[in-house]
Amino acid sequence: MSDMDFKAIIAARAALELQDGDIVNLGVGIPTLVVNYLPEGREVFMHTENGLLGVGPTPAPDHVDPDLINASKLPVTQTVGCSFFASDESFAMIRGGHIDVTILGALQVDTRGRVANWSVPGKPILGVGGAMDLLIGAKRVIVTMSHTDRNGNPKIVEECTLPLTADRNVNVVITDLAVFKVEPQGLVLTELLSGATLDEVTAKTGARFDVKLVETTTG
Amino acid sequence: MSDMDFKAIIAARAALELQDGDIVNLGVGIPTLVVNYLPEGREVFMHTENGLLGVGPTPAPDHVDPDLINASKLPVTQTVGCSFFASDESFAMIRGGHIDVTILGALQVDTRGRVANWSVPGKPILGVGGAMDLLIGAKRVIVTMSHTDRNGNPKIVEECTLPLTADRNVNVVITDLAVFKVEPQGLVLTELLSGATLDEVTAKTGARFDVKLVETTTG
Amino acid sequence: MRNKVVTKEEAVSQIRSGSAIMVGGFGQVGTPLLLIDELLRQGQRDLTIISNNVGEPGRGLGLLLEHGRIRKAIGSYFTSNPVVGQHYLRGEIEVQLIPQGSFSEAIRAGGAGIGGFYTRASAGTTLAEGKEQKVINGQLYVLEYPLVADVSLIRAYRADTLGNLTYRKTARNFNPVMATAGKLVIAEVDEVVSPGDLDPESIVTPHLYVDFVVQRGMM
Amino acid sequence: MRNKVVTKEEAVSQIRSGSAIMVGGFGQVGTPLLLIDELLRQGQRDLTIISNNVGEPGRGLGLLLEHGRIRKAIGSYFTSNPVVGQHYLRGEIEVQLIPQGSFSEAIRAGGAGIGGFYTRASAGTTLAEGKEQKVINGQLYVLEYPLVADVSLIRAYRADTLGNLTYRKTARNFNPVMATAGKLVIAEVDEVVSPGDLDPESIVTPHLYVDFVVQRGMM
Repeated sequence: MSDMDFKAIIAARAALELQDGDIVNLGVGIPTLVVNYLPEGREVFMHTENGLLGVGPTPAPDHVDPDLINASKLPVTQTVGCSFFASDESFAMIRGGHIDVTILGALQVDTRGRVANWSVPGKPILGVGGAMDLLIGAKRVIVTMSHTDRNGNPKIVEECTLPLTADRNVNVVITDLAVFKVEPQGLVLTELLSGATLDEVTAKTGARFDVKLVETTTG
Repeated sequence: MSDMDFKAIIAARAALELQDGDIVNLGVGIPTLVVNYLPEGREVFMHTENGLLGVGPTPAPDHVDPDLINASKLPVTQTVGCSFFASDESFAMIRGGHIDVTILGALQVDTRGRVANWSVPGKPILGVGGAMDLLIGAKRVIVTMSHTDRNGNPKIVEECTLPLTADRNVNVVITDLAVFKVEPQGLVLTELLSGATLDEVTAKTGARFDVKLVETTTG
Repeated sequence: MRNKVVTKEEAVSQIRSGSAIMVGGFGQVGTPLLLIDELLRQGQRDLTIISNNVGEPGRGLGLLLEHGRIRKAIGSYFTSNPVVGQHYLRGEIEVQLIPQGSFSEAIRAGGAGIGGFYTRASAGTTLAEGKEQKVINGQLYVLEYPLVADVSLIRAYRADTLGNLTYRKTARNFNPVMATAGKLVIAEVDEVVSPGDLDPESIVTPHLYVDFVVQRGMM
Repeated sequence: MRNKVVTKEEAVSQIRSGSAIMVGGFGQVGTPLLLIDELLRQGQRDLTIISNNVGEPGRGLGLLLEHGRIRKAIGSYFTSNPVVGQHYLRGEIEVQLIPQGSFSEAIRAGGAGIGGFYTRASAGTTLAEGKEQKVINGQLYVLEYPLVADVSLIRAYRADTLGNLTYRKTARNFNPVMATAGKLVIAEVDEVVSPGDLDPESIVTPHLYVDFVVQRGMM
């Protein structure tokens, strides 16, 4: 499976989590691809923490406005009915619970559904960005990530070895192999993606999880 | 001396405290009269806590805009270069030290220059408004009030019997009889107004004060 | 595209007895009088009203008070309606008084996910009694907690059908900040326009804060 | 009428070595590049920079960094400029990292006279170590203190000669809030207009926050 394939699978599945009318904040990486997989007719409103509600698709190269970027610092467009605001107001929206869903990448997820995604081992900590605010503020948090790291090691682990981003658990974890819902008791495997088997997912997951498989919707 | 006269004397003297370019917030009562006595050519910007920087004079009755009032809930106009903002932003300006001068009325002033102006004895406390925020936030606070109450009792007292509005002292106290600057050691009488004598002011003042008279500029 | 415009009957029917309701306006300027009248008509009672003032005798929130619908009022200046004092002295209404700047900031905190904030306003005064105080950089601060509501009734000028809002002059006052702090937000507006008709740079309340829009002058 | 428009040389000459300087912008969007270049030219050093990012290699604040002018950086995301990491590892720059929402809120607090505020962001994480934490309504919050600066360098779109400002699209970001928290505020703008030319309902930064306006493209 190519790198693009696995990202597409994750993004397509994540798109199904978005409900009509949702206010959505997308993190860097795979999350930015989610907009490409929205079901026909589903209207969601994209928020970016640098101050825009109503982020539109990537512009053609000759239509780039240098003053119009998303939180990944990539050029975007604005939708009809959008609004601009300052960073402090944007984070007031985030912390205040006005964002319905945020989709974020992660380096590790623990058995309780808590994530580590801001600090890389062995490197000085020089960036945190808005991840901590999004994690504590968004009504629902969806994590999208590859099931294992580039060395094949599980990213879903009993306890994160990297520092946690928040003490709050996320709601859904979507990888190229599986979907986990986070219930009060911890991770629950609900779907297998990409033709993965339960044995394969179990082997590649470093944390306990319950299994309550429902019908797979993609992959 | 008529009621109007004494108010005019106080307002005229208070107007001299305003410097060119000052951002000024005027409280209810005598302070609202200060604008009528600004020296020719002195440009000040009037702020009102209900959300306008650039309050203009009272409109003619047939030019009243029902959506345009000051903090005393009286109709006003807007000046060229004004801006509107919400109450939380307006008080951010006040608390944050962005108002150069506020002119407020008071019920009592103590020997250290602290004021009581929000709670009337024997009545339930049902209003505080923005006085506490203005007192702690404005760079300079000027108090304008009659020298004595309607029974002839001093309003400048050793210790306020009414609850204080803030633990901060004000900068200048202007009455119909005198001007006091508030120095670290306490009240300093700097001017006599309305032809008052030092003996008269001493008799009508209930607090210790130093005397460093300068040339009287009005009255 | 979603359309948040509904009738006043429909919007107000979402409010239950016993609710905490924020109501915008300074005096009667920027007060959602249509929504208040409908609330009076529908009969919800046992309300906690969070509003700077409680209307005037026979008008706005004053009507709700006179009909015994208000159990508690939280705000900064109730003195302007003498009926509040009468009800208070008869023990028919509970009153919580906060300096106007702390009041608007507490509402902002409620909408912005701030757990509490320190302000100099009221520090060292009787109004701060029973509140946590803290010395920061040698100055005394009071800890104020956020205000939130079940419902916010606000008054705006223009809305688009998505729920983006603009305001008019000093009718803005507490409305934008209250729009951030209610679980359900109903905006009474003069005019409804299409998405795109409001300048994205000039929208004061982005649509994510607003649940229903009620147009004045519509049946 | 007062006119705050000056040359970049005049404005930047007010800045002393050793100053704490807030600099607007997210990435390079909304960054006052002209003012930064002039600061580089004039040679002020030993600066504390309060900015979300520290530019890019060879551009914006990155230039100041490479020339050894920055002693300390306070912000949320320095990872985008690898030069920050090099200087940090060589001990040439001190770094203080804050979640982006807490960063923008701390600046707002600085401008709004708030002594400190509680946020859930970073609570229970390693980034909160050494900070005061408090349980409010059963949830863990971190106490963050305000950020203020000697100077704020901001980038706006239009200014009038009084200093009222508007912004353009996502170039707004941290600029309006930083305009509230600097003792001296210098705005770099595309266009200067007369008072009254900006809609009073759409002014984002009222003139009381602004000391100098520098127009791009002027000598």
